[in-house]
Amino acid sequence: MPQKTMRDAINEALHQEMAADERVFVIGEDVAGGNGSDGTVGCAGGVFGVTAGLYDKFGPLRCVDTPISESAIVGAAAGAALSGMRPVAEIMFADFIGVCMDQIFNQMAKFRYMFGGKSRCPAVIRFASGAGFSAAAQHSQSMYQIMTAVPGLKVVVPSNAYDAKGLLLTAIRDDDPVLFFEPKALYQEACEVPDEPYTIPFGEAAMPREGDDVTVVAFGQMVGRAAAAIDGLEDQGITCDLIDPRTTSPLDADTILESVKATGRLVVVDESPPRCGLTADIAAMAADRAFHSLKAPIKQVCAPHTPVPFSPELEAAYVPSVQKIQAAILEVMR
Amino acid sequence: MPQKTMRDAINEALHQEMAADERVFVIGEDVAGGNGSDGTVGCAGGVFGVTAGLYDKFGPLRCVDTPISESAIVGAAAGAALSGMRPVAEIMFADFIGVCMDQIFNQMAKFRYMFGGKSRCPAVIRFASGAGFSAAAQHSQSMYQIMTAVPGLKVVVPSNAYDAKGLLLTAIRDDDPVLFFEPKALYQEACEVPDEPYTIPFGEAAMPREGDDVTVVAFGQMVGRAAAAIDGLEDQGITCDLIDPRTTSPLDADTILESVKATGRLVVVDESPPRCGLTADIAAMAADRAFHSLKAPIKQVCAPHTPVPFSPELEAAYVPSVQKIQAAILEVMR
Amino acid sequence: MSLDKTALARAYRQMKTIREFEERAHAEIMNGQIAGFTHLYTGQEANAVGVCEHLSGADTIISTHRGHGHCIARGADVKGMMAELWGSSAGLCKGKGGSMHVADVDNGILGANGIVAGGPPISVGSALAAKQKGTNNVAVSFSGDGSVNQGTCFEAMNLAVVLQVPAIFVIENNYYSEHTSINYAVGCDDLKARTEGFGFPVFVANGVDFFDVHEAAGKAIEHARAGNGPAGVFCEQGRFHGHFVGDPQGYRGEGELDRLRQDYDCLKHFRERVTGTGEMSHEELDAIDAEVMALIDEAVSAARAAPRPTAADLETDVYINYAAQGV
Amino acid sequence: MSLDKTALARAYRQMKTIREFEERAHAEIMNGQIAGFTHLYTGQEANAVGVCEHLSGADTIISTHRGHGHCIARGADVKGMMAELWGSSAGLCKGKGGSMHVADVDNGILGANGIVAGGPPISVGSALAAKQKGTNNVAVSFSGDGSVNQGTCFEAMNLAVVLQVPAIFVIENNYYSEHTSINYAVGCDDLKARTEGFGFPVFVANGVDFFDVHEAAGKAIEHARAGNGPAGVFCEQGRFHGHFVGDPQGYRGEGELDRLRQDYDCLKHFRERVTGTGEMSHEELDAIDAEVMALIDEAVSAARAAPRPTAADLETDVYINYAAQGV
Ligand SMILES: Cc1ncc(C[n+]2csc(CCOP(=O)(O)OP(=O)(O)O)c2C)c(N)n1
Ligand SMILES: Cc1ncc(C[n+]2csc(CCOP(=O)(O)OP(=O)(O)O)c2C)c(N)n1
Ligand SMILES: [Mg+2]
Ligand SMILES: [Mg+2]
Repeated sequence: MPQKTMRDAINEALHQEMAADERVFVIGEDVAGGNGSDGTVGCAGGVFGVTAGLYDKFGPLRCVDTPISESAIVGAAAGAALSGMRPVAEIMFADFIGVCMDQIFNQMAKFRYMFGGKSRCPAVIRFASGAGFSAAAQHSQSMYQIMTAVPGLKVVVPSNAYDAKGLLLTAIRDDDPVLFFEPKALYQEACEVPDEPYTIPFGEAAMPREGDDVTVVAFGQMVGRAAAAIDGLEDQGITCDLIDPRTTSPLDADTILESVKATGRLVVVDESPPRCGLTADIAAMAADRAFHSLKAPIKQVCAPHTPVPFSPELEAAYVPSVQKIQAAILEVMR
Repeated sequence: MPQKTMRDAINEALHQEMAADERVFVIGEDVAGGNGSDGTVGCAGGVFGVTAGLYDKFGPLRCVDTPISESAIVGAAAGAALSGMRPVAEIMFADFIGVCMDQIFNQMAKFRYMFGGKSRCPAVIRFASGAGFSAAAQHSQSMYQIMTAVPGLKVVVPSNAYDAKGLLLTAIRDDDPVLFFEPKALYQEACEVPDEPYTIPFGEAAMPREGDDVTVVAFGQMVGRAAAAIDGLEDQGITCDLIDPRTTSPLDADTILESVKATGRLVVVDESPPRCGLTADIAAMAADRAFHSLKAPIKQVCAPHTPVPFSPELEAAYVPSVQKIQAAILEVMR
Repeated sequence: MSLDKTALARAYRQMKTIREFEERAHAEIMNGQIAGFTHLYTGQEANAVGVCEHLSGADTIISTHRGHGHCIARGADVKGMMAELWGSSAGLCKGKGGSMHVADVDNGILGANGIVAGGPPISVGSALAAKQKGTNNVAVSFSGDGSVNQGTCFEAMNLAVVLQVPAIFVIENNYYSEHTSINYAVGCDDLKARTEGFGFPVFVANGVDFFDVHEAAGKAIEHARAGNGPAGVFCEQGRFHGHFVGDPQGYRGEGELDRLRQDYDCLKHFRERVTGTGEMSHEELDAIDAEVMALIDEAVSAARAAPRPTAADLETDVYINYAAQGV
Repeated sequence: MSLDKTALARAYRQMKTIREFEERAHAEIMNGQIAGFTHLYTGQEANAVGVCEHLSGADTIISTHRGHGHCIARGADVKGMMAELWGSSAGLCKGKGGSMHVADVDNGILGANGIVAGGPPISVGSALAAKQKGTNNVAVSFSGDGSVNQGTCFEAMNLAVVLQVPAIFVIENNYYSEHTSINYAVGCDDLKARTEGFGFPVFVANGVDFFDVHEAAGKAIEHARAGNGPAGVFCEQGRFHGHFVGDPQGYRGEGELDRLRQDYDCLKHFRERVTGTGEMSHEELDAIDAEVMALIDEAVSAARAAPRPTAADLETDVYINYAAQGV
């Protein structure tokens, strides 16, 4: 099977679904690029190149460049979705959610409920999320933990190129609003990705490692680090289940709880700060629903309660490292 | 001591601190009211009347009406605070945080860190929060759980008039940005409130009930219900610690953990939906740091994963009731 | 644009329906029958109807917190609306939305909206969909004189121009946002010019005069339908009630409310006009009045008797499809 | 406004410092010495300096993602800035902010800002503080041609008019927002008129000409200082680099970049002008150039040698005062 980066896998999914369904279009800042200039229209394909080629293939009505107006972008996606289209909006950095939060959490998330179940808003919003580029406090946040809190949204966090393609196709075909967070540190990471379209259902976790001693749940960028941490402990005779929920909402609670019931130990890893985040969310669930199986305190490995720092050294200290994950696993094994 | 409603207690705190410190001013939509009209300027004092009388007393430069421009309001507060003032902005309903989120979470929350500790932003933002008025999905959310996740912010949720006054005075005098959530269902609730100014430190929980069997942690509007729930179980011989953290950030972890270590049982109550909320946050902390004392699963009593419904019956089913809190306490006692 | 008798009768009926719906809602709120925050449209009926009489099929509107009038004008079921205000499960939104979220998406009503200026960006998306599909539908957003100061409203206007989509921005100046006058909240002296600065024509109408609104809206909608991009409509007309039911209205000048009801009533104006020209008789109008009153009575009786939602309804309608494991 | 020789020399030094700071940063980024996303101001120096030469004391500026020029022009310590780009703990922000968050609040620099149009609302607050305190200080926000389409920018402009505060909105049209031309992203044909529609005067300047910018900015700032409310400055001048370092710039027309560097260089323009009038000699200017180069060299050497932050620095500076129990 061909190796593809996460960037290319997502790009391929967009190409395929836009070809298959003419209701699908992309909209955002520089998703084409070059509009109004003396140069080449379509030159950008998004600042991360994820929408490259869509303008040339599908033209300006389906690869829609916009001014820097995130509320209008999300609103336009919401309105087009209510009117029968299947927009895929790009909000570039997840941190920019702050300038369009209302349209996401008060509007698209709530339409169906407020309207008594009589509407559908099949919009996808894509974001590049997370740390790893020394992009500092306003360009490095993950944000999916905050959006998971919002009823009415589905929230996707792929950890590899294969999942990214399959989950994005599911997202576009889903009739509910979906927020799709792409860990930007993984854009260049490649794995085997089939050429043909395929879907991965929401609410079904992946389990890239299986073991007996500890259940490790990790999200997005942290899945690879957790895997490395687990692999590095093998020669100490410690084996772990590694669970990648893939979608944080809906959440595959069953897989997590089943594993915790088997291992009796839980470590949850995310790159967000600790308060009211996903590590707490999963830990709290287990402390209720798997309580009687627990053999050790539940450990959360996450960022500190600080903004993301700029300096490479500080950023490295900020994002949970393989070592920190291992330390937590060892701690619950004591 | 005189009885005052939470509305009046907050109003009194504003009057007193504006009189004591000329850097303090209020800004927001209709905090005065009547500007530009043929009627009475100062007629409103905020849609909930919390800023009543400030315009008459302090004039237009210190009771500043604005257009409906929440980002500009928060930004103006942030900028004035950076420039030496002590603004208290009002964003009316907490739900409106979506249209000014960036200014709160990317700007004021992060200044100090991004600027290497070389700035201070002593701004307070007040919000009316929570359910209870059949105000439906966009006027009933609590939002403090989401903001607690943001490093750089302090987050206050008073549960009674006395605390509201003391915590607001602390908030205004604090040199960091503070979000102050006023459960609107409690505006008319009265208790004894001294006339003179006083402060209540951040990060120190109150414990309105003390007992042996279960630790109950509850926030804002839920504190009263939790107290009622606890009182109603007394004749079954069950006694509980009831902890009201008062500030969710900073959080008085010690008081909670100490209590859990003593009781071995924890029930956490909030009116927000379950995912990535405060109930999970507290539960997860205990599942780590008080694990070895736990005798029963940790129970979260919260709203369902839905928007807030309009219909009075549905809203009543949405917000945790005394009965639901009691059921959770009884469950952990089984 | 001259209107035939059927059109006149329909327009009048719509305005009268809004009026009586609102006045009855007011009474029932004062009686404690309706919960929540309710913002009444009384006095502004000609705006909604003057615009919506141009719409049909897949044309959409999106409304505001003061949404009853727009929804009725666009054809929402009056009984379903009344039941919604009552919080009944027979309501248009099963009682989950209430006054601020009345909607009927399949019939072109993208909802009232509790967030000031929440609607315009969404409306631009609906207009974009029309352009993408190649229909000649338009998307209308209603905004108040206060909502035009919200950033989302400006963004929507600029985006509509950039994309050249058939979005109609109807700005209803009823002189106040809550308790604050437009004289204060809109900093510039000429809101029409500020709006036109974004790059589309704005047609001004006297909001007390249905015919004037109808004509201005007609021009704006024609402009957009013809593929010339967005357009605006600017109507001036005060509301007869407070911002919400219960507002003490200290911002009103002396006699202001009486004057409004006396001299600026679009229903009176309509009646005078059509009876003056002989296009309709008082009897014909009275007959419509009676039918409307009966409809509203019926709607209220039905809402009172309608089924109530139960806790079982609480967790439905959040998602269309739930993954196996749920949340 | 005629400038004496000291003022001319200072202005030239500031512009040259920005130029060399940026060109050196560019080189060091290409060498892998500086991490993160960096947006260079090269080519636009006359804008920042033309405005900031009017500021002093408690006057404030707030900047953008392309902030180095504004910060230097307002007097930020160049070595501290370079160390900040390097992520050193000796940096102006202890390495916690980096290029996009250079700030020096105590000296009137409310920060570069990574959020497009994050600055204008904050600037209005700073202007409000000036008015409340009764000083005659002004607050300047810089915005790009792209950022003026963000809702927060419009809100800030209207609020400044409503409150009649001394806020100066400097709009720098460098023709692009990222990869998109202003011809596309600003829907209307006349951005100046759209801006003036908000209710304040906008003074237009040729951004290649320091003297023109200085004059326009002077008028705007005078207007605001005199208590007449906000004002705008509109400068046009292209940037010489890509949007960020690494941008392939497919949106450029043929020869566009060469033309910019050739014919639209504000430093060349300044030199020609002041040597032409005889106000300064080439030698004098060359001497400044040499001093600036030395300063930048020194700043780079110092940044290279400066101490690095450690994990111990990670959790400080989040709050000013931490409650006993911490978070
Ligand atoms: C974002 C937001 N801010 C504030 C409010 C509170 N609010 C509701 S209606 C209103 C005034 C709206 O004025 P206008 O747009 O003129 O509409 P009108 O009420 O006059 O119909 C305000 C401030 C809100 N609902 N949403
Ligand atoms: C809210 C927000 N949206 C998008 C971006 C990404 N972004 C950074 S700079 C930029 C273009 C800004 O253009 P302009 O305002 O003209 O400034 P210039 O880069 O030309 O100086 C964009 C879209 C951002 N940082 N913040
Ligand atoms: Mg109004
Ligand atoms: Mg630009």
